[in-house]
Amino acid sequence: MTVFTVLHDEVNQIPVLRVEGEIDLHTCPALSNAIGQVLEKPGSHLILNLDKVSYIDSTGLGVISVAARQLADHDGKVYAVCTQAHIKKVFELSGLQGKNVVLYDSELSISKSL
Amino acid sequence: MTVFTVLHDEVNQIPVLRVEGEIDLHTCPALSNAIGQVLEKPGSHLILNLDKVSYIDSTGLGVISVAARQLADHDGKVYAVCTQAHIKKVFELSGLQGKNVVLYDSELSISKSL
Amino acid sequence: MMTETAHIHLSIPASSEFVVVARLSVSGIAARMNFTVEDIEDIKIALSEACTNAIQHAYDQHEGGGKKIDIHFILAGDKLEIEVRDTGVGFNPQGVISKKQTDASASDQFGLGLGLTFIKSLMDAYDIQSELGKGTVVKMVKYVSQIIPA
Amino acid sequence: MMTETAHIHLSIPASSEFVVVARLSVSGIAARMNFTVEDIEDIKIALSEACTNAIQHAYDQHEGGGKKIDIHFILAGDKLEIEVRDTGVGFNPQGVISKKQTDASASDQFGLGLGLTFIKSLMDAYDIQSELGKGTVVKMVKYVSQIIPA
Ligand SMILES: Nc1ncnc2c1ncn2[C@@H]1O[C@H](COP(=O)(O)OP(=O)(O)O)[C@@H](O)[C@H]1O
Ligand SMILES: Nc1ncnc2c1ncn2[C@@H]1O[C@H](COP(=O)(O)OP(=O)(O)O)[C@@H](O)[C@H]1O
Repeated sequence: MTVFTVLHDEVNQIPVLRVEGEIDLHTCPALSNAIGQVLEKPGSHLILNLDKVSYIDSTGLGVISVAARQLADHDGKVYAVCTQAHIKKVFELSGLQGKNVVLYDSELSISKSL
Repeated sequence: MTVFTVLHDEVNQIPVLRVEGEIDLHTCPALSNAIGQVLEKPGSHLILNLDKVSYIDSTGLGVISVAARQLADHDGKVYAVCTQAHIKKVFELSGLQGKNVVLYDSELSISKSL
Repeated sequence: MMTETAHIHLSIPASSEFVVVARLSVSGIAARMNFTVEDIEDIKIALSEACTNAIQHAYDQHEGGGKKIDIHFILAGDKLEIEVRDTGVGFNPQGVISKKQTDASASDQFGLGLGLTFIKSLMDAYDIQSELGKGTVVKMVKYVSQIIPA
Repeated sequence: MMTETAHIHLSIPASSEFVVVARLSVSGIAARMNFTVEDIEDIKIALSEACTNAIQHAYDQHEGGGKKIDIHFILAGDKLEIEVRDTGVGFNPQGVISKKQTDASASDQFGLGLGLTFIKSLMDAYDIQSELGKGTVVKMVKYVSQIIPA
């Protein structure tokens, strides 16, 4: 069990949150807070690097979906970085993917696509 | 939880067993068997690489102690490789270390010392 | 390896900090049953969802301590059965879908109404018994996949 | 974070394959209590030793199924208390040391007589209550270390 951390950065003026640990009912308030702080500043997109997230369930997707809805008001999207199959699977099952949440394999591939 | 494996090799004519996983009551019979097979062949020492062992308790030390006693009959010793503090600590607590069980930081440092 | 049925019981307080304990326990159990890494992840999520529901929905949050979640694991050959029991408010499982469709966006709690959906998709079978005022039992079953030789 | 006392209960069959489940559970519990990584390893070993003893010594191996180990975790602030209960043969804890000195080499079971020694060295306190024919309760306590500012 690793400690849960969210680090805030910025790449090409897009805010980046790098999350590490397990996202569940207990840790998602911290994720939600971190996202809330970032979204206070005007801006259109959010990069959520989940590459070091070892676990996520519906509670984490709930938080991400709320963020995506907020961003959608300004035509923004959540760009989520995740390469691990079991994390991707949860996004696929949720139906969240596609709409306002787009999955990428790396932060670099996001920069290239923008 | 990783699967428990014991791989058999030989370095400078000394048999080497590389162990991976957790050594507890459930897995120590497999370790004991592997050691038994190696000790069937005459020879004086045994290298036990425990660098990828994430857990060991008294059951594992029991197996190693039995091996050390068998080897002692032919002036042989168990050379155990372990760098992880929590594994070393168990050896220290057991009092096994020193006598016929010697701890090393790497297989290379054993080769150099012989 | 496991021929007889084995029974493991875990009881945790209905509090978010202990969902991880359920998850760790079941990962050990499932690994011992030789579930694949992927199946183990599925089972961890399904069990967490059931615990999360018990914590968020079953127990009135203002009523203080003493609320617990009882988890029973029944290991029968290649079948893992998990029962998650709470003694909370209970609900009508049949009513959930329609209710969700109307007020999904109004929720300020974490969760998309995805919890039960995840349990359903990730496990091989599931069943909910719930009684208003008495509590809820979520049963779920997963079978160790047969490895098909290439 | 944890002000009230929390109680977690785990019951496993007295069989070697489930010791890992106890270990995983306690690692989650101890991590939540903010024990250091080193302390968590100590606790895992101590709990495993108590379970191993119940499996190897408490229950006559020829008597078949139904034997279980009950583990109670009591989380009280910075204090973790673990109780490991079996309903096996029981023993005289005072007699162990002298007995061990005479027949230690005769044992063909895994173990050096180190189990109880490890529990004693790795935990902050421990106590054994045992009754012949009734069973054994091993209690052990570990405190979260106070971090001394540099
Ligand atoms: N253990 C439970 N006790 C009471 N109500 C429950 C329980 N589990 C689920 N429910 C009800 O079913 C609904 C759907 O649950 P779920 O699919 O997990 O989505 P969510 O938790 O996001 O609302 C919940 O909103 C709740 O009304
Ligand atoms: N739960 C138990 N039930 C019955 N006897 C026990 C139990 N725990 C310990 N003992 C007795 O105490 C002795 C010492 O235990 P321990 O220090 O763990 O060493 P070992 O398990 O290697 O013998 C055991 O050999 C056994 O006789």
